[in-house]
Parts: sequence; structure tokens; C-alpha cells
Amino acid sequence: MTQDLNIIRPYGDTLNDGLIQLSFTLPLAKSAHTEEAAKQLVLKLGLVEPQIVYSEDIGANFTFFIAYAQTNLSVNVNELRVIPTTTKVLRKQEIEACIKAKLGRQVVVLGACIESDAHTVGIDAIMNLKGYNGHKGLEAYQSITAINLGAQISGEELVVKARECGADAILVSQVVTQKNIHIANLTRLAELLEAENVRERVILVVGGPRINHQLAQELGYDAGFGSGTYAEDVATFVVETLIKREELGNAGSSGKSGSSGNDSPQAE
Amino acid sequence: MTQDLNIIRPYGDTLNDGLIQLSFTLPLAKSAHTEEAAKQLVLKLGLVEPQIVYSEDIGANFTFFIAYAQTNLSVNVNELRVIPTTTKVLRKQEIEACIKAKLGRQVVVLGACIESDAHTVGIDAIMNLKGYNGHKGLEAYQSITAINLGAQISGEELVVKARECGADAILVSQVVTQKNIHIANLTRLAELLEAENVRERVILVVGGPRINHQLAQELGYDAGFGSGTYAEDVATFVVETLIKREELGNAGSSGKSGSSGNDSPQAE
Amino acid sequence: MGKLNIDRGLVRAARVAAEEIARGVITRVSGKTTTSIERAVLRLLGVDGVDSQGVPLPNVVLEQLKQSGKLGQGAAYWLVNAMLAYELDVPELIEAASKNAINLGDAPAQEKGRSKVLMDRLTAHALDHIAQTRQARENYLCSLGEGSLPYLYVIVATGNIYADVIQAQAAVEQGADIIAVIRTTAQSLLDYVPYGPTTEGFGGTYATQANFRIMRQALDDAGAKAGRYIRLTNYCSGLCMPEIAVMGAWERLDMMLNDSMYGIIFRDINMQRTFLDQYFSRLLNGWAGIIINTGEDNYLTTADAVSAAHTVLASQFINEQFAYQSGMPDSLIGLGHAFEIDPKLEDGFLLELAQAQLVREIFPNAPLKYMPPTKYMTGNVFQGQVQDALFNVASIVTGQTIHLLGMPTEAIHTPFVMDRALSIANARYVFNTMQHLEAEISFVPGGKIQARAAQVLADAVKLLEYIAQIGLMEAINRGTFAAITRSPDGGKGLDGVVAKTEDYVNPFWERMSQGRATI
Amino acid sequence: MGKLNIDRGLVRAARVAAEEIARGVITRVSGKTTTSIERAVLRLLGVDGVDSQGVPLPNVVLEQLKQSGKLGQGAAYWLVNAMLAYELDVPELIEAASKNAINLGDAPAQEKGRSKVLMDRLTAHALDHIAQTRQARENYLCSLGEGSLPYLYVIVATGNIYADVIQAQAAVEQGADIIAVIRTTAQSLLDYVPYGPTTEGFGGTYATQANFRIMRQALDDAGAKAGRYIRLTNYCSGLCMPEIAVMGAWERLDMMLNDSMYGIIFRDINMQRTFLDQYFSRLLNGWAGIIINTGEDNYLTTADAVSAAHTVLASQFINEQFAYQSGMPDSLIGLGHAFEIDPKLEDGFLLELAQAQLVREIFPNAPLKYMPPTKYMTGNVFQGQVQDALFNVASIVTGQTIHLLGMPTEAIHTPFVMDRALSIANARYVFNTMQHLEAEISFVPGGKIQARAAQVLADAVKLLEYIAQIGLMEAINRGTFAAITRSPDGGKGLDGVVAKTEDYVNPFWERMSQGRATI
Ligand code: B12
Ligand code: B12
Ligand SMILES: Cc1ncc(COP(=O)(O)O)c(C=O)c1O
Ligand SMILES: Cc1ncc(COP(=O)(O)O)c(C=O)c1O
Repeated sequence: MTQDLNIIRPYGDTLNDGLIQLSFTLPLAKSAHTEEAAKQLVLKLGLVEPQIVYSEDIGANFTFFIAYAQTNLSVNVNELRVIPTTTKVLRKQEIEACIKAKLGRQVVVLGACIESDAHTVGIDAIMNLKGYNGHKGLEAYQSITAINLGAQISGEELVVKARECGADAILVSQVVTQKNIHIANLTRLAELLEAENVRERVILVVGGPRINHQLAQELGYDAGFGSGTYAEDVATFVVETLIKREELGNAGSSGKSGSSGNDSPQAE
Repeated sequence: MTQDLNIIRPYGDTLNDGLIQLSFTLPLAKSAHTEEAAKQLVLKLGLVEPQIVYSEDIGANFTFFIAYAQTNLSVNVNELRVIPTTTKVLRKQEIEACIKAKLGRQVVVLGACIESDAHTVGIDAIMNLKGYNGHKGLEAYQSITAINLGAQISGEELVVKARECGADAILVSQVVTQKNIHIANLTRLAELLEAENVRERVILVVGGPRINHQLAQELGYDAGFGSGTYAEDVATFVVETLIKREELGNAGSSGKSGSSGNDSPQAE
Repeated sequence: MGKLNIDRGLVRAARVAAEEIARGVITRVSGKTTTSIERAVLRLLGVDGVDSQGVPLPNVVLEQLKQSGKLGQGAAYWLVNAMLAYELDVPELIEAASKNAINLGDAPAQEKGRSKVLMDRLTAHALDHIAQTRQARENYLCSLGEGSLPYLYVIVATGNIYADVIQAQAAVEQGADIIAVIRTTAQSLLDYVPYGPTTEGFGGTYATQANFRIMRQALDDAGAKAGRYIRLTNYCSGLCMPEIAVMGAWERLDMMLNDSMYGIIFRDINMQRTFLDQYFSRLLNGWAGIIINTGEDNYLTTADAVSAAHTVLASQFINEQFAYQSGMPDSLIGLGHAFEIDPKLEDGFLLELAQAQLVREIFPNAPLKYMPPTKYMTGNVFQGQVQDALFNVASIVTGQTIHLLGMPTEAIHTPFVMDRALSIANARYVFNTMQHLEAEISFVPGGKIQARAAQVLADAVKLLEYIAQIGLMEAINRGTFAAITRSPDGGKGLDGVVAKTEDYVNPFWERMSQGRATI
Repeated sequence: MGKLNIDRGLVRAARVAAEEIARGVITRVSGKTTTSIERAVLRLLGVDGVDSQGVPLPNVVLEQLKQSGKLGQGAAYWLVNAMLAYELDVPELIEAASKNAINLGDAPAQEKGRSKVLMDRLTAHALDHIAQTRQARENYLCSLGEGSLPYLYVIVATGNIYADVIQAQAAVEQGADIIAVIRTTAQSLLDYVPYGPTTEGFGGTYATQANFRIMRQALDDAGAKAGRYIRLTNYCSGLCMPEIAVMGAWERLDMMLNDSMYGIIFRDINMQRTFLDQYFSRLLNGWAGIIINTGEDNYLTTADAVSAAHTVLASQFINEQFAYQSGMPDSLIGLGHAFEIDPKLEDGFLLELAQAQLVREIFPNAPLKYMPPTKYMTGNVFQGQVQDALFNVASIVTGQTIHLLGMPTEAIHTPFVMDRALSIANARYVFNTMQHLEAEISFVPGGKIQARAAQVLADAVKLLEYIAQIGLMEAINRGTFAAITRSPDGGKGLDGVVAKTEDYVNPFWERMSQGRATI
């Protein structure tokens, strides 16, 4: 199958058939009208040939729908801009070698699950010795001093600790996202670090299942990592960024410029 | 929950949150670019806050996506026009009584699963004695002569049989819909009946899981019935229509006018 | 040994009755052949291609012979005779015949000895080719290995063979072991096999030899990449059953849907025609080492899975005996059954288990084919995943062999590429997490499961004994299976049933059924 | 009797060790009370509402007493004493106190006899009220009946109590038997209970008495319509555990998440505080006929379900003994466990079955709470349905009592109204189609399932005996549960642990633990 990257459409069983499955609930009791409303809604999304294949009254004046429909829209993959955190993830040994060769000192990384969030499994997967899926965590790196503060750490505590241990990088985790609480928490932290003059001195990284690099940058973080991240992904980013900053001989100000607006950490 | 019928939106867990689940496949191997393409596609559908919650490389350069997103669009339920086949479905005894009182003769109904389609379970559910889900089929109606031709009946055969038995109504079933073969089959049958001058003399009804009344009317049928239809649904429609036509004292021409364009069989 | 503690005497009684039933049918149709068998013979002898009108050459030749009333001696006789008479090889002869330059039936009779030599050579050539194909499969299985049991069987059905290939390759990457190319709705009633690669079908793709070859190649490639042999399946069914058997043997199909009664019941094909066709095609399938899949699952789409459970079992006994009549070994008899009990029925799963285990214990060496829920699937694709999950559980817990994957979208459309991926993930999870559960559990003596199994078996025996009395044809006439009635002289394709003459020749029939009950 | 053929001697040994462990802890913290217990006492005596700053009155009063160092005698003592001294009823007194017009600790000591009379009256009043509430539940259960086992338990978690009500009512119509209102992420570490109806929370809704009442009413209505009693659940957990027990008893909650160690391990709450709080709250829960749900499932979110299986069992034994210490009967001890084995593990389901059956056989009279897969759920909602289906299978096959429904969207968001509908349909189908499967199957002697169960039990006994030796506090300090370590003097809320004086008064504690081990 040769694929025209200018026109990428969903695929059911035939190229460009544009087939999509949807499901949703309408706050109406089941009736012919409700069914028609569901169909109209699908049409309003610009989809064609809507098929309401299932509808069920799920109580309390709600009707659940499953639909299939087609889209004539397409995406031009050649035009997409995706910003990678790094061009190539290094392996543990490579990272260790890199730190020894280019930095010649311990890198201090501070991790925490902030504010009301107590989901530590994710940050533990990155920080703790054991790691995740057979990928060791940062504690296993000889040239990294990894300090994991654990759950429900307030921004204030984090600032104190970061100063105390002279952190090179702060890794924060946010898992609960309901009502966008993660956005509120992350924004508050970024502002606090700024106000406390810590922001410029650290690489600030956030991770979690609903986090991605783009969102992180929008929030003023240096990088963001989503589901399936391993310690080496973050370590590569941290170490490469540190080296670049030190090479510029001017960690403070270049760190600052790297913290926002800049598209790719590589491009600094 | 009081609901503004002018603005009906999907409901996740809060009124008007507009939440929708989608899934689709893109014909691209999994990569950050493909993921971004999926997100862009969701945005192109006019949805906001797209969350790609799952992506999987499913082989042969396909990636499967599951997404949740929100719509700000809404449907005005007060403005929807839904055409019912009948205002109220009669029960078996009522139908029988109605035929005796108002028509005073046997009603002849011919059923068939047409062309290449051999899915007889649906038409059997309507026609055969046993019926469906405890609802007896038309064969169980004393005042209805129900003739079920079964599977894979060509339009030509149907015309011959309809003439032979003096059918009042022809009930056709179409279950296979791939590549819209049902549309082709149904259109062909309607044209054939027209050409053979049978169309005006019968009530023409179609049923099947992907059929609805609107589609049927667009194709020149008097009525269409979808999933979960029972014999009494069709019988009510057939009998009421017959009575109206006979009351107009002019079965031929009113039958004709009822066959297309007319919104509601009730409105005749 | 078994978990159900079934009465082995009843199982023997069932086989005795079924043997009598099958033999009765074969005896009754003996002395006849069919146009489709003769076309199959022509194909085996090398007749292939289409004429200028696009009519397949086996049909062209057959029509010539039929019209001149000469079919009774067998197409093989006339072909070989004419080859000798006109000193032409098969393609030359057929080309001439197709242009009406030659009428096969008009050729002067040739010397018997010469005929026999040529006939033997052509027959040996064809059977060798099949044997080589079979060997090729063995070699692949040896070098590549295969998926673990139960085999994951999925369908592709885009209507376009090239799109099917893409779907199939994705399925293999997802973990499928067997790919079935579903046939377009209209094909089974065609009295010829379409020719060449095809790109348009409805609810399926035409079964053509070219399509078989294209898919075979694609699956060999995908299998090599995946490191396991991928089996290919199609439908040896409908009016052209024997011809498709030839094509399947040629193109190394590994399985074929092939039932002794499906065409009669579900396609209203004449029963004499079907019984003859199934006999001959099973000879071929057996020879080619092709596993047949019987179609008892279909009964449960029109009849109720609880009340008609014994008809499924009875039919399996009959299908087994028909296969034995054609000399097939147990290892090729993929009896079909299905998980089709109403999900709303309390303890329905217990009955499913009872049935699946019963079939497993009665046919321990058959590569049973277990069909997923279809009838009670709805447009609720999420709930569909659950129904399919329980089907997967039933399969692994009762040790089924060929596992046809249920699709969440069963009630909606033929599978999308993502539907198959979801189904395969479903089955792989269930099979893996319950890998050795079968060995871990036993059924309580005298419990609901054992009682149900005993009942179904007893009812099946009763039914078989009744059928043995009245004969299978009459039994079908009385609506015994799938609640559908068919008369012995009704249905499509009766005009293709032809009386054999004394001197009827069919070298394949002879060779393949050596040492077995012959018609 | 059982299916696992477990060593009953080991079960006894486990209980002996667990009893020693629980008693050891209770002994060690005896002589202390906590701010939260005292606030609970105040609530029981009628202190409710907030001051002009929105601070809950139990906290206001408590702070007064604490600041003047008078907590050691118990809040009840000071409240009653001041009531007599100033001749005020509770609301009047508290209003005055909240305005700092009166300091409870400053009131002159009143005559013991009068104090006792008033104290007894207030105590009886409170306990009567609880008894009436309990009776109301009994009446409902009698007149309406309840859902069949396992009970279908779903959560609502919109953050807004009014939206929760809508979700809950839909869930009841869908078939739910139990509604849990999940608490907002931040609440468990608050050292006060928020007041009034609330409409904003994150990942859950604040637990307030008003919210309890609103939901109770809604469920009574929905239950009346549905024709079955609907149970309401919330979290008796965190720094305010005892106060929430009071609120739950008042507002007729039917179940409470209430664990002896969860707060220590997962919320880093000080262990002395937690052990005291859990003791007192269980006294109340027992008195109110509220089923507690323990939180062992949580261990498996940080530890591995296979290698840490025995820690779950050991913890269940400990939770059981702590409940016994508070005088709870088996029928209220809803021990928790979970279906959390990696779906990729071969034969993982066998291990799940072994564990669920083991717990069932060891705690035959406990209303076990079985938790669904969460950790290995992914964004693949279709596959999620399959994981949940197998969980449902495990539950019905091992006779669990309280079945917390898995949601297909577990890895994505708190449940949408449609997610719940799908989950309930999933479970109802599985339970119905497998209704009597449990009675039908037995496990092969010495098979993988029995062997696994034996191993887990043996390991649990070993662990319990080790903990009995070093003491539970030290064991937790060494990271025995959930791979998390906590020190006896670390964690939040230690400042709320207060030494009792000789003349400490807590009329509820006394009344409720009559005839039982007291602290
Ligand atoms: C385990 C779990 C818990 C455990 C947490 C134990 C612990 N110590 O962590 C317990 C039981 C305590 C818990 C409680 C709650 N939970 Co919870 N929980 C989960 C669960 C099942 C798994 C999360 C997990 O461990 N994933 C595994 C890890 C490895 O994945 P991860 O977190 O995504 O991390 C990876 C990446 O994201 C990334 N990453 C993550 N952080 C970071 C940081 C950096 C710097 C980097 C580089 C990378 C990185 O790398 C990791 C490895 O690849 C999820 C559901 C699910 N299946 O996802 C719900 C879930 C996250 N919980 C949820 C909720 C609501 C809660 C509660 C609020 C419920 C309640 N009201 O009681 C409470 C409160 C907890 C609190 N105060 O935060 C919701 C969140 C909904 C939302 N989207 O907002 C979820 C999605 C469940 C649901 N559907 O309702 N939970
Ligand atoms: C049973 C079945 C079969 C049986 C049919 C037996 C028989 N005698 O009917 C068998 C096994 C033979 C079969 C074969 C095939 N089938 Co089929 N089959 C089904 C199945 C599982 C159930 C259909 C059914 O019986 N439903 C129950 C009845 C009661 O429902 P119903 O038809 O919707 O009828 C109700 C209403 O629609 C309405 N109604 C229907 N007709 C009429 C007519 C009138 C006048 C009125 C008023 C009402 C009415 O009332 C009925 C009662 O409420 C569906 C999947 C599914 N779960 O839906 C696939 C399905 C319909 N089959 C399908 C296909 C592709 C085929 C094949 C083409 C596959 C192949 N290539 O071999 C073949 C060929 C058949 C052919 N030539 O038509 C596809 C169709 C895809 C599509 N959308 O185009 C489906 C959806 C499966 C799939 N996902 O691939 N099939
Ligand atoms: C044996 C057999 N043949 C054929 C088919 C397919 O139908 P058709 O005859 O339309 O190819 C089936 C149904 O699945 C079957 O079981
Ligand atoms: C016993 C117990 N308490 C409380 C909770 C909830 O956490 P939180 O303490 O944040 O309310 C859980 C987790 O589900 C639990 O099991």
C-alpha cells in the first residue's frame, strides 16, 4: 500500500474510507427524537453517512449511543510539526559516560509528586532503583544523585529541598487531571520557582500519563514526558541540556532562555 | 436535571461537558508523527481538548487510536423533524379487529429477502408464525394471508408472485449492506415494480438492521423498519395505510402519491 | 478419563446410526455424477481459463458434452479421447473446443489401451502436483512451525483481493494463525467459478484461483516474517464445491469450509447435487491434506442453541461419517460448533461449556472449529468484547482447536482492521492468562454441566436413530436441521445431477477412493 | 469442604499471630487519645456547624481545649462540665465558645453525680439515634429487599454532589447495588471535616455530612423506585476517620472504607494516630452496623500482585483482628482484595482464582470486597472490557460478596455515566450466564491452583509470625506492606496524639467497648 502522506484519513477496511467509531451519551430519555439528535450531532461534526449502530436507555434520562461514520477530512502528515525532547535516547552506560566525560561531577535530580497528587508509582518508576519494565531508575545511575520526595509535596517544600540539595533538575509528576487540576498545580509551581529565583538554576521537567512535551513547554517547563517513559529518556534530556548549558559557559541565563518559548531543547 | 432542549450536548459526567469517545485507525506506522496526525484529525472534526488515550501499532503500517474529546456544538432538539411510520402501534387483536371492521377482507402480505441476500431470520421474525421475542409473526394473524418467499428472491420473481397472489403489501428485507449493496438492490426493485405497474397497487415496505423510515422513503418505499421491529409494527402501518387508501376510494393513485416525497404516511 | 462421564455406549450407538445414515445417502446417489464434479475433473486434467466471453473453460467444455448428452461417460473420458483423436494437448484442445472448432463428444473413440495410458499419465501428474503441494505445506510447518492451540482464525472480507491482502498481513502481525477469505454473498449460487483476480464483492471477495494464489503468496510472505506458518481458508461450498476443492488443492489452501448439508439447508441447493459434490470434494480435500470445517454453527442462527443443541451433535456425527466415506482421517475433520446461547439465559455459560466439552470428548482427534457468538451480538461493541471474552474462555477451558475469533462489530460490518486487532488481543489475553486452566478444573459429578451433556448426547442418539430409519433426505425434508425443510427433488442445481453410464470414467474418483466405500 | 484443601492448622496459626499483633499495637497506644477521636465525641454529643470563619465547631472547641492543655481528660468531660456550669445546652454553649465568650476548660468543676447523669443522657441520646438509624436500614432491607450477590458496587466522583446524585441515580437504574462517593484527592490530609453541600472537588467529592445526607436521600428515592435497598459508601479514612464514622452512623451510610493501616502506608499519617483512630471508628461502625471495607487492594498498586500476595492475606488477618478488638462481627468485616495480576503473565488467572478462593475459604463469613483490575488497565477501553470480564468471572466463580466494578476507562478518567452503564452490563451478563458455575467446578488436587493457595497461606503465616515477633509498628517501619516504609514517630498528625489523664472520660468508648478488650 503506497500512502499519500499529504492526505491521511482513517482506514476501516479500504484506503481513504475515513471510517471512525464514536460513542457518547445524550442527556435525554431514549426516543426516536433522541436517536435523531444523535445522528444530527454526528453530522455536525462534519462526518458523513452516520450510522447509529446502538442506542440504550441508561437511566435517569440518559441515552448512550454508538455510531460509525465517515470523514472526508484528512491530515497532511508532511506538514505536521512534532517537537522531540531529544533526537536519540542514550542508554544508561552512555549517559554515565557522558556525565563523566563532559560534566565530571554528580548530577543532582530531585523528584516529587506535587500538591494533592499521591500517585507515586510513576515518579518511582523514573527515580527508584528498581525502575520500570526492566529499565533501571535514576537511583541506579552512579553519577546521578537521585532524591525522591514522594507524594503530595507542596511547591514550598520543593523549593526548600531544591535549594538544600542544589538540584540540577526537578522532576515533578502529575497524574490526577480531573478538572485540569494538573494545569493549576503545574502553573503554580512554575510561578513559585520563578518568584523564588530557583527556576533559572534548574532543569524543570514534568511527567504523567496525560502530559506531553508540547503541553509542558506551554506551561513553562523544559520538557514533558507521557506514558511509557523510562529513566533513560529523562536522563538523556537532563544530561544533554546540562551539557549544552555548561558549554555555553553560562548556565544561568541560557537555562532561562531554554525554559520557555524555545521549540526544541536540542536547538539551543 | 432540567435540560434545555435547545442545546443538547454529549454528557460525560457534567452537563454540557460535550465529551465524546472516538476510535479509528490511521494507515501509518506508529510514531510521534502519527500520534500528532491523530490529534490533528480530532481537532479537524471541530472537537476540542483532544486526548489520545491509546495508540497501538496494529501491523502492516496501521496505528489504532482511541481518543476522548469535547464538542462545543449542540443539537436543538426542538427543531428536529422525525417522521414516524405511525402514531401508535396497535396490538394484534386491535389489528385484526380493525381489518374486520374497516376492510372486511383478508389482507395479503408477501415477504422476501431479495437478490443476493439470504438473511431470512429478520423477515421470518416478521412473517412466520413463531415471530420474535414473544411477538407472533403475521402468519399468526387470522385476517392476514402471509406468504414468505424466503431467501435470495430476485425482483423478477417477486413481481410474478405479487401479481399471482394479489399482494396488498410487499415486505422486503435487506441485511447485507456492504458497499451499499442494499441501496442498489432496493433501487432496482422499486424501478422494476414501477416499470411493471405493480408499484401503485401495493404498499412497499423494507426492513433490516441498517434500514430506517427516512432512508426507505428516500428510496421510494412507503415505510422502513429497523432493528427490533415486530410484526405488529409493520401490520399497523400496512393496515392503516390500506384503510386510508380505501377511504380515499382510490387505492391506485393515492398509493402512488404515498410512495414518495410524502413525509408521513399518516399525513395522507 | 473425560470430565463429563458420558455414556460411551451412546457414543458408539450414535456412530452406528450415523454410519448407516451416510451410507444410505451415498448408496442412494450412487450411479450419478454432477456437472460440477465433471468440471472439477476437467480442472484436474488441466482445463483452465476463460473463453472470449469470459466463460470459464471447464463450463464451456461441460456444456458441449451436456448438450450432446454425453456427460454420462464422464468428462475425463471425452477429454482424453479427443486429445488422442486430434493429437492435441489439453490447452490446444480446449482452445479449439471453446471456439467450437471441435466438439469433444464427436471425436472418434480411441483405443482403450492408449486412452488408459494417457489418462493415467494426466491423473498421476495432477495427483503428484497435489502431493507436492501437500509436501510444501509439511515443509513450511517443519521449518517455520505454527501458532499454539487454539489457532486464531480471522476473516478478511473487503471484496477486493488486494485490500484483503493488506488486512490479512496486518492480522498476521497481530497474531492470527489462520486467514479465511470470505466469499461474496452471490457466489455460492453461481454455477461456475469466476476467473482471475477480483476487486469487487459484497460482504466478501470472489473465490477465484488467482485470488487464492495471491493470498497464498501474501500469507507465505507474512508467515516467513512472523516466523510461523499461516493457514489459508476459503469456502468449498455452493454449486461449485468440487471445483473449488481442486483450486484449493492446487493453491495450497489449508482449510476449507466444507459441509455435507450446508448448501442444502442454507442455500437451497438440491440435496442429491450436494451429497455427490461433497463426497467428491472431500476425496480431494483428504488427498490434499486440507482440513475441512463443517457448518453446524449455522443451525444456531436460525434454530435455538439450547433446544437444538442435539441437532448440532447429530449433524457432527453425520458429517464425520460422510468424511470417513470419503476416506478422510480424523485429523482433517474440523467439525464445527458455536457459542450461540442467548446471553440473557441464566447459566447459559454452563450449557456452552457442557456442549463444547462434550464435542471435545466425543471427537478427541478432530481439529474442532469453534465459532463465536454472532446472533446475539449487538451494535454495542463494548459489550461485544465481553461476549467474545467468554467465548474465548469456553474455548481454552475445553481445549478447542480452531478458534474463529468473534468481532466486536459482528452485528455491524465485516471486520475493520482495528476490529481484528482488538479481537486478537482479546483472545491472546484470555488464552495466555488461562493457559492451563483446562487441566485445573473438573466438573462436579451429576452437576448441571454433566447432566446437560448427558441429555444432549441422549437426544442426539435418538435423533440419529430416527434419521437412520427414515433416511437423511426425508429427515431434511421434515425440517430436522436449522428448522428448515428441503425436498429431495427441490432446490437449485438438480439439473446438474447426471446419471452415469456403465462405462463412466473418473480416474480421480477411482484413485482417491481406493480401498474405500465407493459410489 | 473447601476447594483448595488448605491446611486449617496454618489458618489457626495465622489468627493466633494476628491476634498477638493487633493486641500488641492496642496495648502500645493505650493511654492515648487523639484530637480526631475527641472531635468525634463532640460530634456525638451534638457539636456541629461552623464558626464565622467557616471553621468546623468541633475543631474550634478542640483547639480551645488543646491550647489550654486540657484534652487529656477528654472533650466529653469538659463539654458536660461547662453545660452544667453555665446551664447551657450544647448549641448555646458551643456558640458562646466559638465566639470566645466561654472557654470550656475554664468552667468550674461540677458535681460528679450531676455530670454523670447529663453525660449518660447525652450518650444514650446519641447511641439511640444511631440505633434508630440502624433500625431504619433493617426496615428498608426488610421491605425493599436488596440486590443479589455479589453486590454491584460503583463509584461516583464528579466533585459536585448534585452531579453525583444524577450519576448515582442512573447507576441504580442500570443495576447498581452500592454507590460509593469518592472523596476529593486532598481531603484525607485535612485535619477537619468540611461543612455543607459542596460542588467542587478533584477526582472526587468532599465527604461532608450534608453531602452524605443529600446522597442518602437520593439513594432512598432511587431504591424505592428500583425496588431494592441501595447501599451508600464513603471513606472513613484519613486524619478525620473517627469523625467521619460519626457522620456515617448518623446519615445511614452502609459501608465505609476503613483500614487499620491504609492511612499510615498510603497517606503517611502517623501510625499511633491511625491505630487509635481506627480503633475508635470501628467501635462506631460496629455499633452502627456499617460494613467496613479494608484496603489491601491498594498494596498491589505499588507492590506486585504475585510476589506480594501473601502480604495481602497477612494484612487481612491483621485487619480482622483489629476489627475484633473493636468488637465487630464477621458480618461487618469486608476484607478487601484485588484482581491485579499482570495480564501478560501466563496462567495469571489461575493465580487470581487461587487467591480469591483462598480468601473466600479463610474468611467464610466476611462480606469480602473484591477490587477490579486498575494498575494494568490501559487507555484501550475495548481491551479493558475484557480485563473486567475476567475479573467478573473470578468473582462469581469464587463467591465474592461486594464486587467493585471495573471501568473500561479506569486508566483515563473517573467514570462517565456511560462507562458505568457498560460496566454494569458486563458484570450482569457474566454473573447471570455463570450464575451456578461455582457449584459446578472443583480444582484438581495438587494442581497449580491448590499449590498456589497453599504457598500464599504458608508465606502469610511466616510473615505474620515475623511481625508478631518484631511488632507491627516495626514491621511497617521495615516496609512490609506495599513496599513502603513508615516510622512510628513520623508522618502527619502525630501532634494530634494526646496522652489521656487518669480521669479521662469518653462515654462512647466505654459504652461501645463494653465486654471487650479496651485501650
Ligand atoms: C495506582 C493508582 C492509585 C493508587 C496510588 C498508589 C501510589 N502510591 O501511587 C491509590 C490507590 C492510592 C490511588 C488513589 C487515588 N486515585 Co488513583 N489510580 C491508580 C492507577 C490504578 C494506576 C496509576 C499508576 O500507578 N500507573 C502506573 C505508572 C507507572 O504509570 P504513570 O503514572 O502514567 O507513570 C508513567 C508515565 O506517566 C511517566 N511519568 C509519570 N510521572 C512522571 C514524572 C516525570 C518527571 C517523568 C519524566 C515521567 C513521569 O513515567 C511513568 C513510567 O512510564 C490509576 C489508573 C490507571 N490504570 O492508570 C488511577 C488514577 C490515576 N487514580 C485516580 C484517582 C481519581 C484517584 C483518587 C483521587 C481517587 C479517590 N478519590 O480516592 C485517589 C487519591 C490519590 C491522590 N491523592 O492522588 C484517577 C485519576 C483521574 C484523572 N484523570 O484525574 C485514575 C486515572 C483512576 C480513575 N479512572 O479514576 N490511585
Ligand atoms: C444469522 C446470520 C447469518 C446466517 C443467515 C441465516 C439465515 N437464514 O438468515 C448465515 C450464516 C447463513 C449468514 C451468512 C452470511 N452472512 Co450473515 N449474519 C448473520 C447474523 C449473525 C445475524 C443476523 C440475524 O439473524 N439477526 C437477527 C434478526 C432477527 O435481526 P434482523 O435481521 O436485523 O431483523 C430484524 C429487523 O432488522 C427487522 N427486519 C429485518 N428484515 C425486515 C423486513 C421487513 C419488511 C421488516 C418490516 C422488518 C425487517 O425486523 C427483524 C426483527 O426485529 C449477522 C450479524 C448480526 N449479529 O447481526 C450476520 C451478518 C448480517 N452477515 C453478514 C455477512 C457478510 C454474511 C455473508 C455474506 C458472509 C459470507 N461472505 O459468507 C454470508 C452470506 C449470506 C447471504 N448470501 O446473504 C454481515 C453483513 C455485513 C454488512 N453490514 O453488510 C453481518 C452483519 C456479519 C458481519 N459483521 O460480517 N449470516
Ligand atoms: C459450510 C459453509 N459453506 C459456506 C458458507 C458461506 O456461505 P456461502 O454459501 O454464501 O458462501 C458457510 C457459512 O459460513 C458455511 O458454513
Ligand atoms: C481504606 C481506604 N481509605 C481511603 C482511600 C482513598 O484515599 P484517600 O485517603 O485519598 O481518601 C482508599 C483508597 O481507595 C482506601 O482503600
